[in-house]
Amino acid sequence: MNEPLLEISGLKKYYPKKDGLFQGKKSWIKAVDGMDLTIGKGETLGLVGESGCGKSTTGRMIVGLEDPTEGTVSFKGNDLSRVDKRELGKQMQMIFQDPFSSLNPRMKVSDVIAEPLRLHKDGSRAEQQRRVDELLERVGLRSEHGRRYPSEFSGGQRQRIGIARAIALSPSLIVCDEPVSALDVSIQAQVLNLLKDLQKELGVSYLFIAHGIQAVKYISDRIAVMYLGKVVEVASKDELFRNPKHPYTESLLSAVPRPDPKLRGRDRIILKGDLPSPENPPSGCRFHTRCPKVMDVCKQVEPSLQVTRDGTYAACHLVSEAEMKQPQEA
Amino acid sequence: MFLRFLTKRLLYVIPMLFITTFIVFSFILLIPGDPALAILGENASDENLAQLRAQLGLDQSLLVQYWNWLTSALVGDLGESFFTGESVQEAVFSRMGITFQLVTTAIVIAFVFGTTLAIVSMMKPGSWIDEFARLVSTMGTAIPNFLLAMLLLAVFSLSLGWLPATGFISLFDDPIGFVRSVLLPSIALGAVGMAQITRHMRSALIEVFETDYIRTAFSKGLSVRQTIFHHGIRNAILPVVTTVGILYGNLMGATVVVETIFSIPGIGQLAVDSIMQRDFAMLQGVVLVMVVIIIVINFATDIIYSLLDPRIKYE
Amino acid sequence: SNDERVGATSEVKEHEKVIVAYSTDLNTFDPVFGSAGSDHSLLYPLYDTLVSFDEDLLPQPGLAEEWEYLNDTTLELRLRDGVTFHDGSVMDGEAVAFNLERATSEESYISDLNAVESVEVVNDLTVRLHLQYPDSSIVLALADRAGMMVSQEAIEQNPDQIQRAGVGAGPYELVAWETGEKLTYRKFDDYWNEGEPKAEILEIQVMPNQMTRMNALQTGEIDFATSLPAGEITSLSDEEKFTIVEGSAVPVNMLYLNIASAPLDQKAVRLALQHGIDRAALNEAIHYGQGEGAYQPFPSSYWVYNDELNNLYDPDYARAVLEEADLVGTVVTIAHYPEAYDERVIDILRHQLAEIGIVVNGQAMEIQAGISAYFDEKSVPSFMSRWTGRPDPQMTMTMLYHSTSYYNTGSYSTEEIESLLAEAAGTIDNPERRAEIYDEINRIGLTEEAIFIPLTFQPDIVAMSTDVKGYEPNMLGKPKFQMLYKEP
Amino acid sequence: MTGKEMLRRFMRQRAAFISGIFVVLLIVVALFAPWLAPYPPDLPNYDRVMAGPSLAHWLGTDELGRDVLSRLMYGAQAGIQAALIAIIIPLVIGVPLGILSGYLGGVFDEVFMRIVDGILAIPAILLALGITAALGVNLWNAMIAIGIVFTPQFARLARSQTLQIRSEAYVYAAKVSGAGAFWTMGRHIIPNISPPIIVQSSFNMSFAILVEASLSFLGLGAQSPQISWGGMIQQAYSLMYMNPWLILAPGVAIMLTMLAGNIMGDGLRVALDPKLKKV
Amino acid sequence: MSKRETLLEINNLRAFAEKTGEPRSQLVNSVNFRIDKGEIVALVGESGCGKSVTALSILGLNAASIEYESESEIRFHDENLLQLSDRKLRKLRGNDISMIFQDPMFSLNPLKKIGKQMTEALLQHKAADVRTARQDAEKMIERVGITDPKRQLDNYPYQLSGGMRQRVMIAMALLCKPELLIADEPTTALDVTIQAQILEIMKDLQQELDVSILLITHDLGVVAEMADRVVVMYSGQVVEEADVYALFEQPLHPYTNGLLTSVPTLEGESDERISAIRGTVPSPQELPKGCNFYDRCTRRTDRCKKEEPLLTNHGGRNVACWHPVVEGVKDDERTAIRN
Ligand SMILES: Nc1ncnc2c1ncn2[C@@H]1O[C@H](COP(=O)(O)OP(=O)(O)OP(=O)(O)O)[C@@H](O)[C@H]1O
Ligand SMILES: Nc1ncnc2c1ncn2[C@@H]1O[C@H](COP(=O)(O)OP(=O)(O)OP(=O)(O)O)[C@@H](O)[C@H]1O
Ligand SMILES: [Mg+2]
Ligand SMILES: [Mg+2]
Repeated sequence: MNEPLLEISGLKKYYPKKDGLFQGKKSWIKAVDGMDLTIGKGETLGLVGESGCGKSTTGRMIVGLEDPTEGTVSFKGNDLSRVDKRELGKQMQMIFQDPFSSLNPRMKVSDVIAEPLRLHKDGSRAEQQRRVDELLERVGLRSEHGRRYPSEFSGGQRQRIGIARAIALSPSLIVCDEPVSALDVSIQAQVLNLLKDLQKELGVSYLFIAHGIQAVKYISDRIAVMYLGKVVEVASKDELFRNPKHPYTESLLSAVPRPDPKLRGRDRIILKGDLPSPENPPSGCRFHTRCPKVMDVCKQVEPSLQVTRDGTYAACHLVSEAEMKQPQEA
Repeated sequence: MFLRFLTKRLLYVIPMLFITTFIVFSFILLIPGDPALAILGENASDENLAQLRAQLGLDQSLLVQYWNWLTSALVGDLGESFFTGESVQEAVFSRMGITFQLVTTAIVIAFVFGTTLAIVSMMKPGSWIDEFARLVSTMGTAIPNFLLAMLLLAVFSLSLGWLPATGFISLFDDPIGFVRSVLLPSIALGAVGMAQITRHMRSALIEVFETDYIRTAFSKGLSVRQTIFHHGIRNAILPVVTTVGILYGNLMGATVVVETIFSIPGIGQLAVDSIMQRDFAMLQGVVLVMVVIIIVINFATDIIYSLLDPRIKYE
Repeated sequence: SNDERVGATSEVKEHEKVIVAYSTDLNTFDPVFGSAGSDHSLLYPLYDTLVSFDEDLLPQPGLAEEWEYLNDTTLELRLRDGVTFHDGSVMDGEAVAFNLERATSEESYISDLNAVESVEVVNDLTVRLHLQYPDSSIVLALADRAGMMVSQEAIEQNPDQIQRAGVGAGPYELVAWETGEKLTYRKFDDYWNEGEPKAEILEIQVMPNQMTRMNALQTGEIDFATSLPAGEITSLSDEEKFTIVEGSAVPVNMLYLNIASAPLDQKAVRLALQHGIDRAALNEAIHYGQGEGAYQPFPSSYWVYNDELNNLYDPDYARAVLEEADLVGTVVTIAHYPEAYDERVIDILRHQLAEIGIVVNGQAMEIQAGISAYFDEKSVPSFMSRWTGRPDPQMTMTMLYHSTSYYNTGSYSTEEIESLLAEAAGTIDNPERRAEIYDEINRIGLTEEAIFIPLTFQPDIVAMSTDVKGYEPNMLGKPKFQMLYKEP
Repeated sequence: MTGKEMLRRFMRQRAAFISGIFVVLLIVVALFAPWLAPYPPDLPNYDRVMAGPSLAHWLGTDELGRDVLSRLMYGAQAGIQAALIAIIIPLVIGVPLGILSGYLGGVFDEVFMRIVDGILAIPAILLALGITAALGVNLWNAMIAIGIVFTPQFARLARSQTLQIRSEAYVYAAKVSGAGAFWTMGRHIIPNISPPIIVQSSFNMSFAILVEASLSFLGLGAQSPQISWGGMIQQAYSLMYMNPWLILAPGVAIMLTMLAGNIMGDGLRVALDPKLKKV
Repeated sequence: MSKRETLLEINNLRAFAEKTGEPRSQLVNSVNFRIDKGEIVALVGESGCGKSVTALSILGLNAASIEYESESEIRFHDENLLQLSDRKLRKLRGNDISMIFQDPMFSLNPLKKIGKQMTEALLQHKAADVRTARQDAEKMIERVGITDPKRQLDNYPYQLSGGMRQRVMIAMALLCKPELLIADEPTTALDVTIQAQILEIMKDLQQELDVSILLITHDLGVVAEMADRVVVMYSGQVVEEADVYALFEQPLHPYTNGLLTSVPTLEGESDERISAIRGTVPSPQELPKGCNFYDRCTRRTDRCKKEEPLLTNHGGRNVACWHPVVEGVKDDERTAIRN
């Protein structure tokens, strides 16, 4: 990995549970509960995990839509809590999951795309218009599409518009929050290819959030696996798929249905039970309630994220036993 | 759990009562016309006026007046009418009793007919009754209650002589007389409500019928009727409960007109009279009691809602 | 409690109960407080007055069987024997003196007895009123609030109680007062006048809206309705179920003028108003001819009516006066009540006065707002309202013309008028002379000064179901419901 | 969605379209009443009092012999102007406050909503009655009163809509690009909360006419020489025995207008709702 | 493969919706396939291609605005379900054929206890009394892996997680031991780990109860894990039908082929570009004259533009294409399956 662009350390986000006037103690939804991550320049970091484990919250904190309860996000070495939020837009952008609610239905497509340019007074009106046309073409639409309204486009096209908006200011990081989950398979591939092409061209980094593991694998360089507000494993994608260290990663991969009937008989790990609530996560290792390899220690002691011999990180007592090596990355 | 929910809701009501009564108090002072002068008439000399104003507490500042009113109101004393000297709480409560019976009857009529109409129209889409339900729900909101009141009065009292044209008999004194006296005014009052309820119930039913759980019910082999009764009504009635809560407030206001036409000595008439007469003590009491009733009704709808919908937990 | 007593009244047979619909409620049963002219009809059943009056508003014996002026300033009353109040206490000289002193006290709202200096109890049945100055209206003033006798015992026990439940010596006792709704009276068994009243129960329902009164009568919910709308009533007159009685009474619809304020400080404008309004046409349009146009504050059947003052309408003159003063186009703002009737009048006035060059600007105000604005704040120059009338014409004349009167908002009068008023006050025993003096005052006050603008006398229309008997209209326009009864 | 598109969707609903035409006609009649009305509306004619419909007077004459049709036309003028006032006040006062309250949240929102709830607990007609009494009796004041009464309703609607729009992804997108409160409110929130507010306005305009009629009926609305339908009903009611038909013309006018307003509101709701049309 | 008894046969199903003032939209246009006894048939295709309309038409649950062409036929036990009276259909629903829906969040009535909802079908069809019905329900939800069934039956849906609700739905659908279970995207809304649980349960129960399943999905992974046979739909039409092994081995229709290649695999080299299908699905209001896939197809010719390819037998499999990925059968040898 080359030099880090974004570094997250000890990031937490607790949401207060909406509650009455005189509750003895306030309860919290621990959406994100101590995250450490880095994203390198021009790199794509995939972030996977089950629904509600805090992926979107992490993404929102990175782009400044949400203030962390604790911890820091630093971008190019600057602590974001000290940076002017307005300026951040030039550096970081976001692509959203729902292609329907992410475009203002009452704005023309060209206005949607030009919005970041206008906000930052980037160029004259005419220059902005030219840039919009360019962007439209870049994402595979035609410049006359700019005169239409979002409702006239299909989901895939809308997602392209969202992408055009995100790259308008040539940011160095784009947080993609499940950009293809709502799309049909055939369209997913188009969008993924587009994202990949853009990265090659612009050198932009992605934080690619998804729960569809195939797509993550396709687009990412490294992948972080989250469980209940915490990262349990970070590894390069090849390593992750070849040799998952954390039992959760292992079961996650094994649960993915494979489009090949010949693989039917393979051994699969089927997890029992549901994801516990982020309101009161289990003690010790959060995964211990569902872990097929659970040990006594898991119920009491929370494992920390440790680097393993092959350079990947995992938070599991089994790994610590095997590796006995301290993490270097914060 | 439930107790805490109750106390929480009640605590929410308190600031609202303060605000509302204070708003009313401030408004009242904006109303031109001096009650002291109105009472004294030609006998108004400066000394008399000053004396009467002091007696009525009108010579003090708004805040002091409000404070005085509030402290007595808190111990259940709403003062006395400027004009007749009768106790405000007695007057207001007896009038409220009448209006409450009237409005409740109107609501019951509106609710029973409105929901029935909606349900029947849902069971037989496209039938004449469905068309009728549609007609009712659009026409009903368009006919002003006083016009309807005049029409009903002209037909059923004056021409046919079936029902009395004026007055009110309490349910507790004479149930049959009550029905006779309350029928026309409550229909005049409730027509809008019936239209609204039909409309809301109908669209709620339609909406509910598009949900997966209704499809699930059908897929189990339930008939339309069974589906409506076992799955549709309870879900569709939830928004209607809210409508009923709002209706109570609206109808309470509408009595202002309908009571005048039918000469029913209810709170609406009292409200108009006390505004016209500048009987501020009475007006304040009237508004307070109306607001309290409306808040209590809203409170009750909340509770009914939470009883109907298990998802609302009292937390 | 009230409820029990109300309950008891329901056992009374149908024909022993008379139900009346009346337009307003009262504020208090204490006659010395309260000021509304509409209260009397609700007070009469409870309180007999010292003096009564006949249908022509001439004094008749009441609780005082006879009276006599011992001199210009001493009036002696001889009381009826054997009269008791509802609470059993005796109605005697002491009681009369107590009541009259109370009526003239500081706190009392009554001003009719201002002339009274002291009250002397000669014996149980004789009382003397000593006056500061002669006042020809005193006798009939005793037919008004001032003459309503309240039980001294009751007042002394609890003066506040009287406000809500009066105790008098009248034919009826109060059973219940449901404010704004109805008043229930029951026959007083020890009433001095044997055989009266004839009905057991008198119930007066408050129905402010004239249409409601019509409706209730039509459906038989009430037996008797007052102040019904002219015109509308014709639709009931065909039916045999109803008796309709039309009378004329002293209350007069008029424009009060604040002569101290512009533009009414211009005599030309006032005269133009006075002569520019065709009362006959007005009466025709709003009363369908059933009332009477007013060019003076007295209706034609009243004993002080002046035959000569019967038509001031002269549009040419009105216009000429305005033109001469260069006031054509003057805007006159008239406050009025926000009621259909009043608006109709204003509409007609607007048209009539437009002809002569006056622009009418109607300004609707609810009753209390209008009274405040005109009489107290004096923020509107003119007010269309009704003079409710008084038993004695002297009271009316003084209140409308005297510069110190509350009703003369601009405090404007002439010396001549005021000296004539004083002379009339002193003319105790000569009604013809009094009438002449009033003629003169009206001539000056209306045709030369235009101190106020009388408009119309509304017809006093009541209707009752045919089995109701005993109704006698009076010119005061305040019916005495105690005389009503039903034939079994 | 373009304006043209909305118009097309509106016109496709037949009832709404007819209602729309009715309202437009009403506005035309109101605007051109001085030219269209066959008689001056307040010209009395004592020779033709309460006459039935005839060629000269299509809808007959009233108790002072005035032409009912002409009065109806002028009444439309008052009705439309007045309904506008009753809507403009909440649009100018209530909506911005509601948007701010929803957007800013926090203490301001709490306090503001408590006040709004407090006012909403007072029955609308009663409040209007009180305000009219305070301002003085005439049509404009009645309408201002109605406008004030509507204000908290609109504030509440604007607030709840703002809360909804505030958490739409496109607002987040703008925020990510550095949009401030002004930008967000101006470009995203206001355009998107407008449709429900337009719909509500349509309903409230017809409701305003009803409230005005109620106030006039109680004597607190239009006063001569102002002509309003409510005022005409008030006059006609006092002549119900002599000529019950006088109530009919203004009564039917009010009913039709309210009906049109309501149906139009429904039509607008369908036409302006982007959710009802995907792709 | 032994020939099994046919349970359900859909012949030439054509459904359309018409709204006044709007062009008629052809939602489903020539759908043909069958389901054998004890078989899992997967119906795949992109969103909006008509999978749900097809499925709902089996039970007559489509919206009233949707109509069928007269020649359409759904045969079940020698009866055309499309012609069946409402009463007879009701007897079938939940008893012989039951259905579960995509979103377990919304498929259960939020205001009714689980137990009540579960026993409804039993009480409706099996003349059971409430107690035995409840016992049956308890047994069944225990079978789908819910612990403490007694308590769960007294819970409201909101008290259950998504996975639990879908289990309840499955238990509910199987309670009357139907012959056919229609599962419309039963796992799409669930997380992978939960999806794996649910699919496993479905498979176990299917074997145990010998029920046929029509499994609707757009996830080819799920198809490969579950199905015996696959029916591929595109824009209202069945474009290919084949045994699951054969289909994944060698898809014949260019669309099926595109679908398979546009999913990045977990095996294999990860840096290769995925080959996406270009363009988008045509809208049901403006279908082209010839092949619906024409615009997006890499193998298209003029013929495809003019003539609509029908579903034809192609070496033992059915495909609707003029130029299948594997050629070798001459045109005249094709036999039209149905038209
Ligand atoms: N604004 C909020 N207020 C309260 N709780 C929130 C808020 N946003 C998220 N949460 C909670 O925080 C937890 C994590 O949410 P988040 O959206 O980050 O999950 P996610 O991993 O993105 O899930 P998904 O895959 O469903 O998008 C969830 O339990 C969610 O309910
Ligand atoms: N009641 C209806 N009226 C009109 N069109 C409808 C109706 N129901 C569905 N459609 C349309 O029919 C087409 C097929 O819908 P269907 O629900 O069968 O798709 P699907 O394949 O199940 O898609 P998904 O994967 O999104 O569930 C879609 O274009 C849809 O918009
Ligand atoms: Mg998320
Ligand atoms: Mg579907």
